[in-house]
Amino acid sequence: MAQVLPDERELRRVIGDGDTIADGEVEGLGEQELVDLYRSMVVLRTYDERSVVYHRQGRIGTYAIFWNHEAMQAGSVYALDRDDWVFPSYRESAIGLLRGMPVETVLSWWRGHPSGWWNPLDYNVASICVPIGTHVPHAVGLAWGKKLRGEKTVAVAYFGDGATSEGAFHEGANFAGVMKAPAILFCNNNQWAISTPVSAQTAAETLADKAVGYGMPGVRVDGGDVLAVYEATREAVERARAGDGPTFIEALSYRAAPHATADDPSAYIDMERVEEERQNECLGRYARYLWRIGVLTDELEEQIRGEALQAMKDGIAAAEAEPSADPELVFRHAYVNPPPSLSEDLAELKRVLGNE
Amino acid sequence: MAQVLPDERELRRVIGDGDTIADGEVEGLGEQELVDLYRSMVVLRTYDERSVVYHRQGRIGTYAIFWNHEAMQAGSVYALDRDDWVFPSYRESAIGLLRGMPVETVLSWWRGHPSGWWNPLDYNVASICVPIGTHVPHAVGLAWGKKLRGEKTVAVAYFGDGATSEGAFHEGANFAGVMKAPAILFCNNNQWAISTPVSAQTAAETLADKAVGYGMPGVRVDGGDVLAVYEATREAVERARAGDGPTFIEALSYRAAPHATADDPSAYIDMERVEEERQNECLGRYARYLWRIGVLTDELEEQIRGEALQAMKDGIAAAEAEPSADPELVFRHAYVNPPPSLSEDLAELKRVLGNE
Amino acid sequence: MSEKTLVEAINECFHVELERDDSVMVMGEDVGRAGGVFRATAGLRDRFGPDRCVDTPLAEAGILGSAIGLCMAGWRPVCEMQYDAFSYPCLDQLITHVGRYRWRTGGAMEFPLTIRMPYGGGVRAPELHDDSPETYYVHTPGVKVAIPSTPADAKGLLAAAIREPDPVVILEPKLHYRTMRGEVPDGEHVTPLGKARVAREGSDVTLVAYGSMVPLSEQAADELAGEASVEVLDLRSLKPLDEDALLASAAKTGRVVIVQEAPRVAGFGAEIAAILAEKAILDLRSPVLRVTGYDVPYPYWQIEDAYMPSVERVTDAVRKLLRF
Amino acid sequence: MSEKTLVEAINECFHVELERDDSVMVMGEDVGRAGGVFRATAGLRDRFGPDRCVDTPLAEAGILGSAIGLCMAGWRPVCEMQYDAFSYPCLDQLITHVGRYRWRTGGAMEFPLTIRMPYGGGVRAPELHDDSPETYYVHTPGVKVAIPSTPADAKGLLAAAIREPDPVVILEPKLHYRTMRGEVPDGEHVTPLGKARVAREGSDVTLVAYGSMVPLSEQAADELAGEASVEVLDLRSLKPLDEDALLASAAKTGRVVIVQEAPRVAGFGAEIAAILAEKAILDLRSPVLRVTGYDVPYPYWQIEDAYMPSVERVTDAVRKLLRF
Ligand SMILES: Cc1ncc(C[n+]2csc(CCOP(=O)(O)OP(=O)(O)O)c2C)c(N)n1
Ligand SMILES: Cc1ncc(C[n+]2csc(CCOP(=O)(O)OP(=O)(O)O)c2C)c(N)n1
Ligand SMILES: [Mg+2]
Ligand SMILES: [Mg+2]
Repeated sequence: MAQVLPDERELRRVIGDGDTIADGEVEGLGEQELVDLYRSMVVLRTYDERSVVYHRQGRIGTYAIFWNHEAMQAGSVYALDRDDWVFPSYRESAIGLLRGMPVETVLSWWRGHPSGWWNPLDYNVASICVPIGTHVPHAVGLAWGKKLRGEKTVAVAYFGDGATSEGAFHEGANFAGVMKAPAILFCNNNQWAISTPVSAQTAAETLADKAVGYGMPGVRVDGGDVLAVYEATREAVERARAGDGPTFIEALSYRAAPHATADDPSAYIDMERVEEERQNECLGRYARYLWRIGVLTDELEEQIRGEALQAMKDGIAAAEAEPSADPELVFRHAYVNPPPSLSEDLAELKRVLGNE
Repeated sequence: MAQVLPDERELRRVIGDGDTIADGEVEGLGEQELVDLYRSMVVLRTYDERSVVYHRQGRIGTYAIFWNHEAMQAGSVYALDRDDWVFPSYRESAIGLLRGMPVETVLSWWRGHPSGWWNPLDYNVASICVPIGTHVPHAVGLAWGKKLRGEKTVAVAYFGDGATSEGAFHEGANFAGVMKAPAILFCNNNQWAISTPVSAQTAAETLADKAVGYGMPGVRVDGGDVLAVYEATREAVERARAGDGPTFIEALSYRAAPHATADDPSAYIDMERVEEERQNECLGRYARYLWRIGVLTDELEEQIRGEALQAMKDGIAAAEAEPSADPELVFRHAYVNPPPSLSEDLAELKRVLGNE
Repeated sequence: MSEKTLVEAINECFHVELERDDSVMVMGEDVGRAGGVFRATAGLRDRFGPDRCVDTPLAEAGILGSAIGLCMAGWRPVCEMQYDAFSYPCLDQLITHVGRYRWRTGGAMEFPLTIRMPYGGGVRAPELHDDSPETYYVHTPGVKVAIPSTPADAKGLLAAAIREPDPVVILEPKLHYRTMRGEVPDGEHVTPLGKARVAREGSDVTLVAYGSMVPLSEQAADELAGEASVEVLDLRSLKPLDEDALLASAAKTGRVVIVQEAPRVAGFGAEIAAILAEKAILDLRSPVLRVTGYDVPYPYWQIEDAYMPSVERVTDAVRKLLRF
Repeated sequence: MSEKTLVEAINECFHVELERDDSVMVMGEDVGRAGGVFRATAGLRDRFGPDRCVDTPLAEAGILGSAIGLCMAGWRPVCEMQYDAFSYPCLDQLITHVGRYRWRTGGAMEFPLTIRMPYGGGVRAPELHDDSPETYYVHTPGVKVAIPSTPADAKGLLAAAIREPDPVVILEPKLHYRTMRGEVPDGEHVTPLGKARVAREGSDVTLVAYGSMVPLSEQAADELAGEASVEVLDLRSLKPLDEDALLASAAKTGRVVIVQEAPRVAGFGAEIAAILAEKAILDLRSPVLRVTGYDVPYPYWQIEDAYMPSVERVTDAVRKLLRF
């Protein structure tokens, strides 16, 4: 009888603790690649921290913080080819930055400005998915459709621990298994769905256990270890490209910040635990690793951080310089061929607003 | 690390084949109980076979045949207390007969007559669920709700292999795990969802594997072996009543008849395989077992079959003797307090029909 | 031209469109091996292979959700929902994604998907095989809706939907799948969305209908022959709606009865009445009446006739208007 | 009486009703530990325990589906959907079961469940936090719908829903959760379903509205002071609907503008217009107009004001009627 357990129930780790746990390494990642990965994480971290500030300053709207999720996002995207597709949730709102999307695009999204809507084909990054879990079947359909066309594209859907409770997740995962879709179901298990702990979300021992029911491998990885995330994703990509179908990756992490700017977690989370997690956050862990293996220097660190910060400054300036959106856009883009009533409505609105 | 595999991936069996596989027995089942079980199966088999005839005679409408599913239904219900709840799908339409529901009620349901609608509280048998998988959360909710009230009631939801693909199944199963609901998810895996084989339904190796993802035991049982079904269900009931939560039971069987009277399976099923399965159908298997252990006699067999047949004759006569339904019933029962517009509609219809 | 049943016309449309455009694919429960429970997709799997006529798992949200991804990969999926009431699990994907994804990309991507399903009652079926869910679809932004009433339109509207760059929902009157026969153009045949059809000309009263309510309305018109000259307007497409045809007919007759199988409250017929109340108030010589299903679950079939709009109820409504 | 915000009134209602009837329970995402993302359920978990104020898994169909089972076990569950657009996954359970189960038992069982959710736009939120989905609910047989526009009604209608033996959906105008304050009766307070409220008396034109469109309509009425005497009718309950109040107001003014935030096509406002076109045609001195959202996804928030019915659009419609 074949093994149906998730591939690994223990968490994969590469990065040590500088003390009792030894550092590992990932084959194929040279110094250049290690620095690239670091840069990706800094870009994301900088985006996130600045966004919280911009929100406080009233320059962007409600914002879903992804502090301490950078390793999961950067590590996994780094394992993809440029042709591979990324399906983000709101928690991965800035993941497009890793594909060359301008900072102002993402900021504009959070500013409720139409220039925040991008063409997914430009980056192979799907639109941000707000309703939980509902994009899992999209990613699976894309992967399946590409496979039907004989292309080698892989699609990754990102979602949280809470998302695994939704029917849409289930239906998408099951389709992926049946269609042997080259898809990766990447679960950011940050252990909270707003105020609901993962223990109230499912009775499964691990989220990776769910993979068994879809006939796909389930992998568990330390979501704070960017190298482990990279490696696990790369293996999943290889499997997918070899025609061996989908993989479920559970990246275990901890939400060490509020759910979003509007949220006050002190009502439901033990803030001491949060503080502990903050001490062990993923960027610092990776930086210390790079220091230990002699890849990072003060100079390099400063340069990378400086560039990221500058990009944010330019980005917010560009976003704020966007001309205010044309209200007529309300009527655009819903249809290729709009029903006549919609044109009438537009004409009527223009008349009322005296713009006609 | 705890074992997360379904309890058993091999099929449980009790009944032998009279040849190389030895007969087993189930503790606690004496001769009387064994005959009771046999009677239950005969009642169901007779109901089913007569219904197909009645359908051909135009006396009932489209009918979902459950030939060769009797062991799963009778075996599992026999493991329940009268207070426990049963949530049937259309495939278990006659399961209420095992709880004293009159034959004519079930026949009336298939005749599209309002006297086929019953009060679930009379039998602790929920209404027949037509939309696939959607009753799983109902059963779970009932079990959870009874538990909250301090009652010891168990609820069983019956559904097919196809149902495991639906989001509603998933959400219900996950709730069951989280709430530790005293529920049993009983999957009749007859290996077909109309024309779709289970291999096109899921990539999971077994359906019981799905239990892992909900943190509940998954059990596999030979669905053609009424004693194995009884035993597995009884264990699940004991677990539930002990406060240990839900169980997923996969009963493996084969749909050895068309999906429903309107269906022609020869278009998609290998009819030789069906013939093989028909040779090994569940009632015959149990009867041969009872003969081997000396419980069944020609006389008893004839008596039980005769009674079941008579009940059907009386049932169809009673169903056909029902006065034709009052069209006013269209307006009844949707609301406790109907909106005024509905009373207007009724008055209007009566006026048009000249009944006022 | 050849005579076909409504469901044969649909099947022929599939054969033509899958042959014509190899990005068209069909997916749903039992559409492949079995050729659909009504045989609407018969022969497609054998002819075009199991990748272009796909038996999916039993999961309507999964079907529609993955169809969105298929569109992104360049396919034009046609999703079958096995019955009207079994389409409800896909509503979430429809409302939150199908109708919004193009908009969300700033108009950069197209989602040329079609959802089709048998709809409506009168077929002596168990519960939940009889719904008329068009209102849920029409009310959803970004989604178009068409409902044929003849075999020719069943073929033509489906072809239009498949070729349309916007998502389209097609409801097919299952009551007439096999009982209605009609002349159907051979080969490629497209009935444009947004054009109503005057099924019968008349000058005293207009019956506005779609789908299976069209032949019923024609029967009512027959019944009223001698009493009143009844026009029957077959909307064919609910969105885009042919308002011109609606208003022209109302202007001509001044009396309108809307016939709709779905429950009345907030059903699509209300939209028709509302358009008339806004744009035809001076043309109307009498109230606008609706003959509809009721605000109750579709009933057990022994009494379903009491629920369904009937010739009697329609003629009664027309006579009311004539007497007004 | 004490002054409360709209969401405080809801919270108070919960405290009163859970105290009053120990079969009432609250369930949903984040309703317990966090007290709801808008704090509508604050304090309930501490006071009544985690079994009567339940943080559920993130699964709307699971919430509503298990609530059906809870009803069968004797509970009166109040299900929160966290936002309007996140209620769509529960539509299947709503349409196929919540609205039909009692009927299916021949009237033997009751399903006294309440579904409540914040609805509507204007709050500068990301996509899908702004929908007005009432039409999907009102069109569904077996389900009642109420939408409060004041803190007092928010408390009273929720209490009515909780006590009602039929399933009720309550949409709460989230725009006014914290910005609208009003006098709210202390202790038990029930606003009966099916009774509209004349929010403002007038004689020239009637504005028919509900939820957040009521204060907007009142503003429009202010704006028109001197020009026209405007009546504002707050429907409060969409099903059962207070037709008498609607027809009485239409008879008095002869001019009606319906104000609805949801997309116009086949929205609930059409039902109001259709009722008028049927039953008030001789009273109407002018067309019935609808000022509504559009047939497009609710827009990104920087331009949401162009989508939302505005005082300008309402006054423009009123002036059109006055000129007619
Ligand atoms: C279908 C749906 N229901 C509810 C919500 C409201 N909501 C937004 S985030 C969230 C929690 C999500 O938790 P999880 O899946 O763990 O992702 P995380 O936010 O932790 O990354 C909820 C309930 C939603 N967006 N979509
Ligand atoms: C939600 C839903 N989708 C589709 C259908 C149509 N349908 C009826 S039976 C069936 C197959 C069910 O297969 P399975 O779950 O294996 O149960 P079985 O009939 O084999 O007992 C389908 C697709 C339905 N009843 N409900
Ligand atoms: Mg989470
Ligand atoms: Mg089956």
